[in-house]
Amino acid sequence: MMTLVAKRLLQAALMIWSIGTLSYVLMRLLPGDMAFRIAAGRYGYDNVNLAASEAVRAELGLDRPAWQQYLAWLADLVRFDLGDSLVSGLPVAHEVSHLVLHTLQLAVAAFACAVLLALPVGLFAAFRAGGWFDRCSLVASAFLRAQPVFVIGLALVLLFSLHLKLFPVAGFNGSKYLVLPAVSLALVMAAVSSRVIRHSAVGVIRSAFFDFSRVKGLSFAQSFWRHGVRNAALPVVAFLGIQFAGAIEGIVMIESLFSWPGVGHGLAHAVFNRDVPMIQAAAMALGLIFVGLNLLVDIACYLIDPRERTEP
Amino acid sequence: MRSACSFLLLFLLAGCSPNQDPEVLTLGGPFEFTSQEPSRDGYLYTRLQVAETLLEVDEQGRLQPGLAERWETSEDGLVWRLYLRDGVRFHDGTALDAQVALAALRVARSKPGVIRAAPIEELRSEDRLTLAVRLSRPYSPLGAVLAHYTTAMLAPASYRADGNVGWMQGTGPYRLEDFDPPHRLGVARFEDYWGTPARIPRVVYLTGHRAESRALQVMAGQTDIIYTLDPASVDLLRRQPDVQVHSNPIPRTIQIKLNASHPFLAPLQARQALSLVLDRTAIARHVMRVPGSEANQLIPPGLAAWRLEQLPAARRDLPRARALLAGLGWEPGADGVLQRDGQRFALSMITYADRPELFVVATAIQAQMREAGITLDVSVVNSSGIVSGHHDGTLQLALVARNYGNIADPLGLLDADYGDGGNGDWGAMGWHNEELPALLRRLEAERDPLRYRAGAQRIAGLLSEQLPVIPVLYYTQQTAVSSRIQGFVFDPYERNYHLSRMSFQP
Amino acid sequence: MTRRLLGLRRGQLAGLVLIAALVCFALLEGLLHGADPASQDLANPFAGPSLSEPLGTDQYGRSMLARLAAAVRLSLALSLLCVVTSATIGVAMGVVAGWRQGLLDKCMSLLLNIALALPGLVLVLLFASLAPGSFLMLYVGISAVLWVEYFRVVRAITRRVAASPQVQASRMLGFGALYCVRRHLWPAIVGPVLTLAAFGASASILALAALGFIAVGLRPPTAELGLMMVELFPYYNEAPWVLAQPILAVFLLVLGLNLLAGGEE
Amino acid sequence: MSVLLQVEALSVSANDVTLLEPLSLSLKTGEALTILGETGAGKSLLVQAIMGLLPSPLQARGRVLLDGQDIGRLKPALRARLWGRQLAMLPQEPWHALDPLMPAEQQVAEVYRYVGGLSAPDALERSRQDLAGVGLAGAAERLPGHLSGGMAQRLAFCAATAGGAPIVLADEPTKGLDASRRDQVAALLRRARERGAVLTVTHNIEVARQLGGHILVMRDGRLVEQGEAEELLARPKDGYTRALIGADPQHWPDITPTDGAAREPVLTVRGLHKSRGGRLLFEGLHMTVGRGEIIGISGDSGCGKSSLGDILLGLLPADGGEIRRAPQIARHRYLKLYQDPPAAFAPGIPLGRLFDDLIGLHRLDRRRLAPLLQRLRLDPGLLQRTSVAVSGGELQRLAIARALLLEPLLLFADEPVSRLDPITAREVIALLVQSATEQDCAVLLVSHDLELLRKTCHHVVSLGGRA
Repeated sequence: MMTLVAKRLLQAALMIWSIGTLSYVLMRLLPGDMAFRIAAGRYGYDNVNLAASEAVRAELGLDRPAWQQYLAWLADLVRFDLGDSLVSGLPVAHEVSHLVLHTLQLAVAAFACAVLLALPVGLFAAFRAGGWFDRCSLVASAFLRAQPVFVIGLALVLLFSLHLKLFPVAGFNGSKYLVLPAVSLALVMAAVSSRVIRHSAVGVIRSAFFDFSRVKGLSFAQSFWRHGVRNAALPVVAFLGIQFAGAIEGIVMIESLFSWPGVGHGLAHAVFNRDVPMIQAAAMALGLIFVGLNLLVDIACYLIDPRERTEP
Repeated sequence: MRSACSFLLLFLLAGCSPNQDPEVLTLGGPFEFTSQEPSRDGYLYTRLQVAETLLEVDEQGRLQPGLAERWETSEDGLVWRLYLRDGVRFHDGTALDAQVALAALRVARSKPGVIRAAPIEELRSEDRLTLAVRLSRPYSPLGAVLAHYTTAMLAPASYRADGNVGWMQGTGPYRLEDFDPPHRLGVARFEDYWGTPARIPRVVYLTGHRAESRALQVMAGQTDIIYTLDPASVDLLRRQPDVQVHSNPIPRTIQIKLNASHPFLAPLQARQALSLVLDRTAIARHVMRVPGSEANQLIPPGLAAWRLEQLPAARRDLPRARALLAGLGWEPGADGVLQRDGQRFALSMITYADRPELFVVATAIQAQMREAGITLDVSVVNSSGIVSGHHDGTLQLALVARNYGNIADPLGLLDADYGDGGNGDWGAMGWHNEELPALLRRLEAERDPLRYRAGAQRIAGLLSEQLPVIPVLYYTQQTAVSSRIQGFVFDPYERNYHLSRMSFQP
Repeated sequence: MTRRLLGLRRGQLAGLVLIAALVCFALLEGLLHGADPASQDLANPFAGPSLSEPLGTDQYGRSMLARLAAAVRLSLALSLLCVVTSATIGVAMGVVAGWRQGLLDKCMSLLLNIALALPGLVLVLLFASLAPGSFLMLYVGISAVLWVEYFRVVRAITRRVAASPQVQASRMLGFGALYCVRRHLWPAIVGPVLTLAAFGASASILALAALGFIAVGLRPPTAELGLMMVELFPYYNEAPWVLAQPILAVFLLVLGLNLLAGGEE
Repeated sequence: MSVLLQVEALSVSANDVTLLEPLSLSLKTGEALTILGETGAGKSLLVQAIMGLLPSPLQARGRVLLDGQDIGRLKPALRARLWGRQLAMLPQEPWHALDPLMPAEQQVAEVYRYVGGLSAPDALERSRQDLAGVGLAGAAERLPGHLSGGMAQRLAFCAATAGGAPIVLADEPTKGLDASRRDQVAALLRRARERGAVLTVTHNIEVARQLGGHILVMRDGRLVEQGEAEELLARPKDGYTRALIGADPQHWPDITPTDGAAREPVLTVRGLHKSRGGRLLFEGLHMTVGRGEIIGISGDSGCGKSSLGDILLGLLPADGGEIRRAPQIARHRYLKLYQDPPAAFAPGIPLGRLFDDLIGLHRLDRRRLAPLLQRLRLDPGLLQRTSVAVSGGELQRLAIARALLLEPLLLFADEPVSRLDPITAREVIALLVQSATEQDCAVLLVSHDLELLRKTCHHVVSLGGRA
């Protein structure tokens, strides 16, 4: 158990270091003078002059050699000092922590929605493997998977916001605003995971131990409940780790489409605005969320699978 | 499957509440806000009528009483006296008096903002409600400065110890209720407002980054008013039965900032040729979808003193443009691109993301320039990229939108754009002209309207002859308003949304 | 499922036909039609389909046929480049890491761990922000995401094959490492790698469109499918058929590649 | 004695191809019925048809009467009600048939609980008693993955019979088990016979002998011969039955090659020891292998037979001791035969090309191949095929041919016939021993079957402390 946590912590540290390094490179690659850009972020671009940028240069030590600056940059990272946004001039750590909450809210809603959608669809398809429902769900899944996430989001907006006027188009002002982004994400997640659930469940139902359980005298329901669920859950939960990558990619799109004030949107916006400290912080936040989710998956697998625990 | 269906149904029903709350007016716009600092995001708070300024500006750009009910200037123009309205209360109950106003102005002076450019020598209170501003030299734009959002009046309790705003306590008909940066701001009616109280109890402002989503928001009835529509959405919204689109010209111009010291652009003929290549009519009609917004000079209509009325409309004239360029030695090469001494007429044009239409216009300009044999590489940068490009000299062309009504008097802005030997961050670059800065300096002290006008005309003439910046289009602010809103007014200076005058259709 | 052509299942065959048709469309347009996808005719926006413009025109009066074909060419070219690059790197590293194990394997796995800590699109976004609007950076970014899968899969297969009796037997019979790679390893990895390649191609097409959609991908006036969707979306009411074209193109490309990849996993 | 189960003219076919020809049998209380035959004889189909577990394209015809009721006509749901209660089935591969995530005792207890209707604590109690009864008391809380094959089979037996069914069907219950564990399972089946009746499917003569009762010999879906166990095993009438009985190592003639002159050693081992996973596999091992000598290595599964081979061949480091080979002999003249023949060949590549590769690599004389194949009774046409398209026996002989091409000094044969049917196994072992001896190649023959080693080897080394 502790090794799982330690492994993921190491991964998170590596990820932060690599993003930090990349951002440092990014900062130096941007056209123009770094001191000037930071001054523009702090005082607004109407109020930038040579004096202001020289003050920034002296304060931040931008005249030191590159490697010293790099080390200082990393040292700031360790202290979670991610710098000030080049656009708003505010500390990005504060801004991102605000965004993270919204992203988690959206992610949890989407995930719950996806589970509620994928689980019954996947299981029903598995129980009637090869039947019409199975085939329909396959086609639906293939259809959904062949779309970029935002097309699904747009379609939902057109249908539910513009024609039925049930849900708001975009923005964030209450739970109603959560529905369409969460459902769009959930549809994409469910498109894949319902098939994974189906395959995993079919695999279990066709397994020798499931047959043997029936032969022992247990009913299908008893067998599925006692032997099917746990065994089928393992690959599904393990797959969640992969699914989360897709989900976070989806979050970037969906947040952007629905103007949802989350990290993904913040990242896309920051990339668009060339706001390097913000890019760095948002990417790290997404990376940390991702690593955190993977840790949860690891722990879930660990709890589901007693073999992991008894192995030396 | 059945459970999935019922779940979906549940979800749908949960969302089935009416989209439009009868108590709340929802606004949408592209502006992101990050603070309550007047120096940074003050425009939003004056627009939402949380904060007010000492003076106001009417639609013609004339100064009007604000929190100061009248004002006067001494004979020599060096002392301004402002007489505050009595009985004005801040949202926290504090009364507005000269001391409080003074304190607010001092804080404003300590931060970046237009007030810093004013040659203020001393601020003092003469009695409870009288405020005096002493200048080192006459400065006519001071009135406009005192109407600018950065000098909005806030109660002393608004400021934290470090002088930054903690929670804004203004004097407006709405008080700040929710502050959820950068996307959501809620204000509620202030019952003790000194003027006519607002009718709609609450207003929510939502930031919407995607222009197309903003348009959809108003169509879906989610939002009541959407500011700054993208051109593509305008036609769509015009066809909606329960939405009205208001098109209001605003004193803002889309212009091409250029580096006049660049070898390709240094000769006046080259700049004239570029201007002649532009098909402003087509862009106005098909891209911006506002016919008649072609710009033949920089200062937009509405600022009458600065307009050259005799100037003919700008028309595309490709043959003349080619002839001018040929005169400079540019000849079309094999691929149609002009060449001179082995150099291709290739330039980069940057623009920035804050205004969605800029990029669209840039795309059209790119295609039009290509027809004349000029290739443009268009890229989008952060808006600070324009300024930094100006300073480090890398900028070649930039498509920018310039607000000449920022402080109601364009003088300050022109000074920022052309005051530095003819150059400025957002204005001319690499252009050398000493006459224009001198004229500007003179006008700042000018109090005679006729002479002021003559100077303004001379400046407009200079800009139009020398073309240090090429005007493209005048802005028209497109606002979509839901039909349930009554009493919508638009302020061309975008200082105030006049929400307190609006009401819902019964 | 039993009938096969070229060793492909029915679904894969359908995917192949779809992709082949799109490639033909994209290439033939370049040869036969050949209009400039960036040339505007502002007086002629959203012209309906005609003989000269079978797919109509967009908001700037640009030829949709030319733009669509250019966009499909771009998507296909990018995905092909990304897949070839990432597969080459991923397979080579996977084989080396899986075969030699030890320190080299540890170092590569470290790299893998870093790459795995970031969702792919975030990595691509980071690269895209290095040089906005640059095709090269998108290519590097997407390849940097895709190699991971090849590496993981190939490394796992290589470890399995390297430890298998068949390789042990060949080594004992005196065969060298190269022979083992050729006879034992390559046949084992070529199938999974091709499947990954098809998925990778569809992933890169989606990524390209996604970046276009959030306006950090290629810049206009490049005809790119995601960008076209964003640009045309405001006109969804005015010219739905024009908006439908890039959406359909992405759909067919991705569907074709997913089908070609075959199977569901 | 009442008839518990009556099968009348039961046949199984797939798409009009008959896989099991009509067969009738009856099972009375206290009776054991054993169906003997090799892979593909249709034995498992018979068991599946009785249970109602045939996979979808297969169809059964005929009648299966249980207490006079034709259960073949029951709806699947009703038929499933008989499982565990009337009919119990022992799985072929117990490891796969046990839930990998559930502790052993739970897998038995759930039957008492859900089939027997006991409360959870009572069910667990009964389950523990059962497990203790088969010597699994110490393993009650272990997961199946931590059980040996024999333990897993005993656990499966407890689970299968906990429902109280009088009839137990066992499908190859001793597959992959070594002699001692095989006998334990046979004992369990004899116990089940006392409570009802047992129908066992096996290819192992010894199991059939131990179970006694009635024997049916089947081949290619047909009944070849039947009779009482003692009579039939002692005096088989049909040639196939005779071959089958003769394939049991007990009945093999001694085929150990006659001893020649004094042999020069090809491999000398002194004081070898090795442990794995904290467990000592062997220590102080001394062994000298001379040219052309056949040495048997016996021991139960997991005793380190394969590890020994890998150490001797230099594929695995030893923990200590000394291994000396004949001087100046190429590395590739010490070779290995694998337990699972297909695992030793590159799949998907024609065998002929693999042989060509080998001949090319060592610049061998191509003309030696044909006589070698002939010696091993292999059709040269097999070389056109890939390894998956060749039977296990043929492939193992091809593996022998591949090894012998290199004129090896030592061949380590790791359970070379344990995956093969008995008749084939006998043939392969005989050919291996003969052809190796002809080339003066020493063979280290690993097997769990001591009888087999006694019949083939000059002497036998036992690992794991048992002889």
